[in-house]
Amino acid sequence: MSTDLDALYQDIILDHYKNPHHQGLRDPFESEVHHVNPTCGDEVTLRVHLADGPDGPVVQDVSYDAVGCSISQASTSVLTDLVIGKPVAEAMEIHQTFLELMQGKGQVEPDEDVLEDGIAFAGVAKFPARVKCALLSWMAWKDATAQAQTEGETR
Amino acid sequence: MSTDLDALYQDIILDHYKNPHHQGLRDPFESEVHHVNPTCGDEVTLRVHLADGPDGPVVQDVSYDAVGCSISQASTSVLTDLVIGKPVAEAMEIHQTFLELMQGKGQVEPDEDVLEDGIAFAGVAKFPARVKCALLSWMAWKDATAQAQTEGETR
Amino acid sequence: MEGLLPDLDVIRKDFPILERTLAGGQPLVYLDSANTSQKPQVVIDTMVDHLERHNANIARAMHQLGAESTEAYEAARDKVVAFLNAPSRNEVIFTKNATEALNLLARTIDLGPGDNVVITEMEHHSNIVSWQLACERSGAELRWFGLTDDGHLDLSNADQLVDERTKVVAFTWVSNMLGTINPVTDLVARAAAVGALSVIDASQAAPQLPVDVQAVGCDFLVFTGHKVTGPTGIGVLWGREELLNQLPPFHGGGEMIETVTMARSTYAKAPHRFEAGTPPIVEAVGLGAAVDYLGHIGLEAIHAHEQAITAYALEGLQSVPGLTVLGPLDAAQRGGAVSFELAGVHPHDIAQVLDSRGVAVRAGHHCAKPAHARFGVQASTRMSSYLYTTPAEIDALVEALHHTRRYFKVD
Amino acid sequence: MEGLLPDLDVIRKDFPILERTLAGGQPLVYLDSANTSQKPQVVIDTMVDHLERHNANIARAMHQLGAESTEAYEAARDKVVAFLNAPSRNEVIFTKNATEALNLLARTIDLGPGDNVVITEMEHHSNIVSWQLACERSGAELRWFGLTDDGHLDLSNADQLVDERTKVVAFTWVSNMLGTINPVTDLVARAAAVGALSVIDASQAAPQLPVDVQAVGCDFLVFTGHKVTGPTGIGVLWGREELLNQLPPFHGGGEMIETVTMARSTYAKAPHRFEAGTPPIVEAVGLGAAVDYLGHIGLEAIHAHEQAITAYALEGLQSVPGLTVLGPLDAAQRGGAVSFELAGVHPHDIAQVLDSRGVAVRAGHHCAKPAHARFGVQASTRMSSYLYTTPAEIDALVEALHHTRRYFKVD
Ligand SMILES: Cc1ncc(COP(=O)(O)O)c(C=O)c1O
Ligand SMILES: Cc1ncc(COP(=O)(O)O)c(C=O)c1O
Repeated sequence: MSTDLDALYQDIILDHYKNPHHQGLRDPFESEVHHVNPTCGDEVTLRVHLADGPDGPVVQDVSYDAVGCSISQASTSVLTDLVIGKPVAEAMEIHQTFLELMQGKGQVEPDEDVLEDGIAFAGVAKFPARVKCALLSWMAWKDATAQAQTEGETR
Repeated sequence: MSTDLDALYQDIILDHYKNPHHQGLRDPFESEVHHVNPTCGDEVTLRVHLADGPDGPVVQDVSYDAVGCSISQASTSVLTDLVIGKPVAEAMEIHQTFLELMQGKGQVEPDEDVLEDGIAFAGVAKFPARVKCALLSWMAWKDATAQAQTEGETR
Repeated sequence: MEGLLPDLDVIRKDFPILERTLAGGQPLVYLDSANTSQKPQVVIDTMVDHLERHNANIARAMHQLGAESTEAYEAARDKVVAFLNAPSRNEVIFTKNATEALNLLARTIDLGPGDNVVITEMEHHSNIVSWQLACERSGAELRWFGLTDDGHLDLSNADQLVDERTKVVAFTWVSNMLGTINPVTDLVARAAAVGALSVIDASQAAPQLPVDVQAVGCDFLVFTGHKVTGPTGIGVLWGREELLNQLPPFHGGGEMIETVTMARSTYAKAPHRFEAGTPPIVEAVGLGAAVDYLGHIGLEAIHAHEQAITAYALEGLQSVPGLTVLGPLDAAQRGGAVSFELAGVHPHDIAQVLDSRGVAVRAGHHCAKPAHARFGVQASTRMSSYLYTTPAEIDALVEALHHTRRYFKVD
Repeated sequence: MEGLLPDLDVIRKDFPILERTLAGGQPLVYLDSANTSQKPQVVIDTMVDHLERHNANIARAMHQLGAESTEAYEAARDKVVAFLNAPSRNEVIFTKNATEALNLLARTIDLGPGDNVVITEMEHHSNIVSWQLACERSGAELRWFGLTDDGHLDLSNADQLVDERTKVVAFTWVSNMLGTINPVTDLVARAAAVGALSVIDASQAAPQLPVDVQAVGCDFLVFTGHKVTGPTGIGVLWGREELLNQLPPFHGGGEMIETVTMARSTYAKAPHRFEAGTPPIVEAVGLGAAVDYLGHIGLEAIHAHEQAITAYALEGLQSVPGLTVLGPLDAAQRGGAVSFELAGVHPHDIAQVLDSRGVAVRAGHHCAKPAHARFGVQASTRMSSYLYTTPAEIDALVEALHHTRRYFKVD
């Protein structure tokens, strides 16, 4: 059993959990969302700040305030590492890659070039009950980014 | 099986079914009720006419219009035979005796002195689904009589 | 006989109850499947396996049993999604039965004075009283399609009935009393043309016809588990996802929420929005096994079987003097429930004599009082077949009806 | 250990799932019974026998199978009547679960602007959201008893909360999160004093305490089948007969009617008035076997067992550094569900590590978000015992919690 458990709780995850990156809510931001995992009560408030880049909008900042388990906390931290500074289009592709990994029931080989520390979540995909934890902030980020972009368009 | 069936459909019952006594709705009457068996749709409209007797009210007439199976039709016919002309108090006792027979699951020995043709219903008590059929008009009669009596009192 | 299921003997072996004998050693001739169907061993075994090995509450539980139970429950949803050819798994909601599914809609679709709801005179009480109560609460008007003498919907005044103030058109696909198969796509189109929601009661259709919600194009459709060889305690509401998410919540409780404070709550999206409390878990799992079982045999094949048996039954019944069939006389236009009258014998008495010979039919109004009233009938006798019914059972019924006439000396 | 059920080994043999092993060959240590209880063989066998030999629809069917099925269903009602010591069999209504029973009341009890409904901060979402929705629909005000720091109801402002405009006082007998046993007779008396209806949620009480509705004197009481060793898909609403018959119908459909025409319908009396459609038949039959099973062991004996195990668990849990129990610390004042926090480890992560050792507990808000919020807690871990729980299982839990701390390097 412990092997399985160790597959879930990889050191990378526990490190992010103990020392989350980019934590806290910061200004400026174009959109803020609040997402909840109804089953367990985990919550995240997440802000997105976009900026104009040469090839379209860029993720300038993602800031957050979150309560939840090690998986959801670590996943939020990894998310910010992966998307901050990237063009929105590229960040959305990373999002898609992470989503596919999580929904792959442990059958998908993670791509370290794209997901970096995110590959540590490969083990989570084998625990259906925890997939929601890992995806909470990723879904919040997608939602917030979409809002920030419509915001941008209507301006 | 036929023995059981014959216990249910005794000749007395089939005779009353083919030639029901006291059928039709008549004047005068103090109360009229309409009872339904919700499961099967059998219906009875029943009128009660009471008169004053030396020892309290007497059942002067019971008239009815009914649709239903052989058991419910025959039971209505037998009811009228048994209660018309009797003091209400005595008729209520007959009602009680019939009720006990019906609810006795076939274990109650019917009293011919009290129930006359009604003893033919002893076999019905073994068919739980049919007990409701046999009791439909008896319940209607009790209800109507109670109404006729309060009617009498408030006059 | 053409159309019968090829492996009828093998299929019958799947249903343990068909081996039962009744009082007096009579074998069971079960012709009451429109009331409730019998259950194949695989449905029973699947439920037992769940209870003995995987039982746990779902969604909320983090442990292995919880994961197994959740997976079994959600897999059952996927099986129903496939059974209905639904475009999304979020559109299948597990209810207690068809009645609850219809009442859910009648309680949550917004109605007001001036609006109207159109039903038909051949509905089951569940698709009548639910809307009567909704109209009483809201002040909306209840309207209905009448019936023709041969047991079809009378569509002659359809354009007056379904008008621009119509909010809902709710109708049965197959009548549980007359057997009539209704022109559902036509009715759906009429509803859509005026912007009304279409609600199909597929309680009698789902057991015996291929049901494809995308092909039919309706907005909502319900059916009930116990008539498709599944257990009691489970039914299905299917609805278009965007419509479901526009409806207000039905019951408040566990699993239908997003967040709860004492002052106010927010709600999950469909399907969870409408599955408050601990759902019928083992029942959903049983239903999943049931629709798999039907799918394995094939709904087209079951339909052909039902039509062959119904044609044979219509023929046999009409050989009984004084017997009148209610509803269409052409098996191709109807489902496998045949209600009839027998001159001189009340349906209760017919059913009783039949029962003494092991033949189980239904007698009464079959929860369709208005349809009976339309034909001036207080009660009727109904035989209904299913995928396990044999021509020999129809013969037994017909013979028992002849016997009934003799028993009551009708000639 | 004093109070344990004498034949615990024999009782455990009644529950087939307790012999299961989980991933890695770990034996199951099931400590999630407040979520759902496991099922004894006799309940499963009774259901199988019904499905394999007696399955038919009830009430409406005239044939032998129909009579057998009806008898089994109504006998189950009688068993529940005895279980609750109800004065009349007309007072027991079968629902889908406790949630439906509470929503039935919230939908049918007449409320209006100016009226108020009083609940408590420790309710399960089913007894909160149902009344929130009722108040939103009707314009009535929702009020609630707060909680003291040690997890009891704060009754200090009871006279202001429950006033002459109070229509309903609804509260749980035993909290599913804090374990608190509430002073139900006192609360019932407060409701009665102002002419309000009392509604008791006995979902957590019925499994482990003798429930006597006449002794408690309440107006309505609900519980759910799957927590009293019965199946899912079945719950119970008990109410005083005269009150039930004053309530308007809930769902419209088969079996709840007296007569139906297209224009209007009249309704049956309780219990049928509230049992529209084909009820959960085999589920009721299973529940009947379950309450018989509990009655056979004896609710007093089960209660003593739960208290002994809970006392032992409270002691063991408090030996774990950094562990804080939520709710009363005295086992005599509480039921067998113990929620706790462990400093430095999130409940999900605790449950996950426990699960890897076969120990099944619940992690989250247990459908009691407001009670968690009251104690400033996002989520907690809950262990809950039942009549089959052994002290050795509590030892396994405590040892697994020590292991969890080591695994997450909390020191
Ligand atoms: C106190 C309490 N009330 C109500 C419920 C709801 O029961 P169900 O989900 O079976 O409707 C539960 C269990 O989840 C409970 O613990
Ligand atoms: C056409 C039709 N609609 C609805 C129902 C109601 O189904 P249930 O009683 O399972 O809710 C039935 C069966 O009784 C039916 O035949």
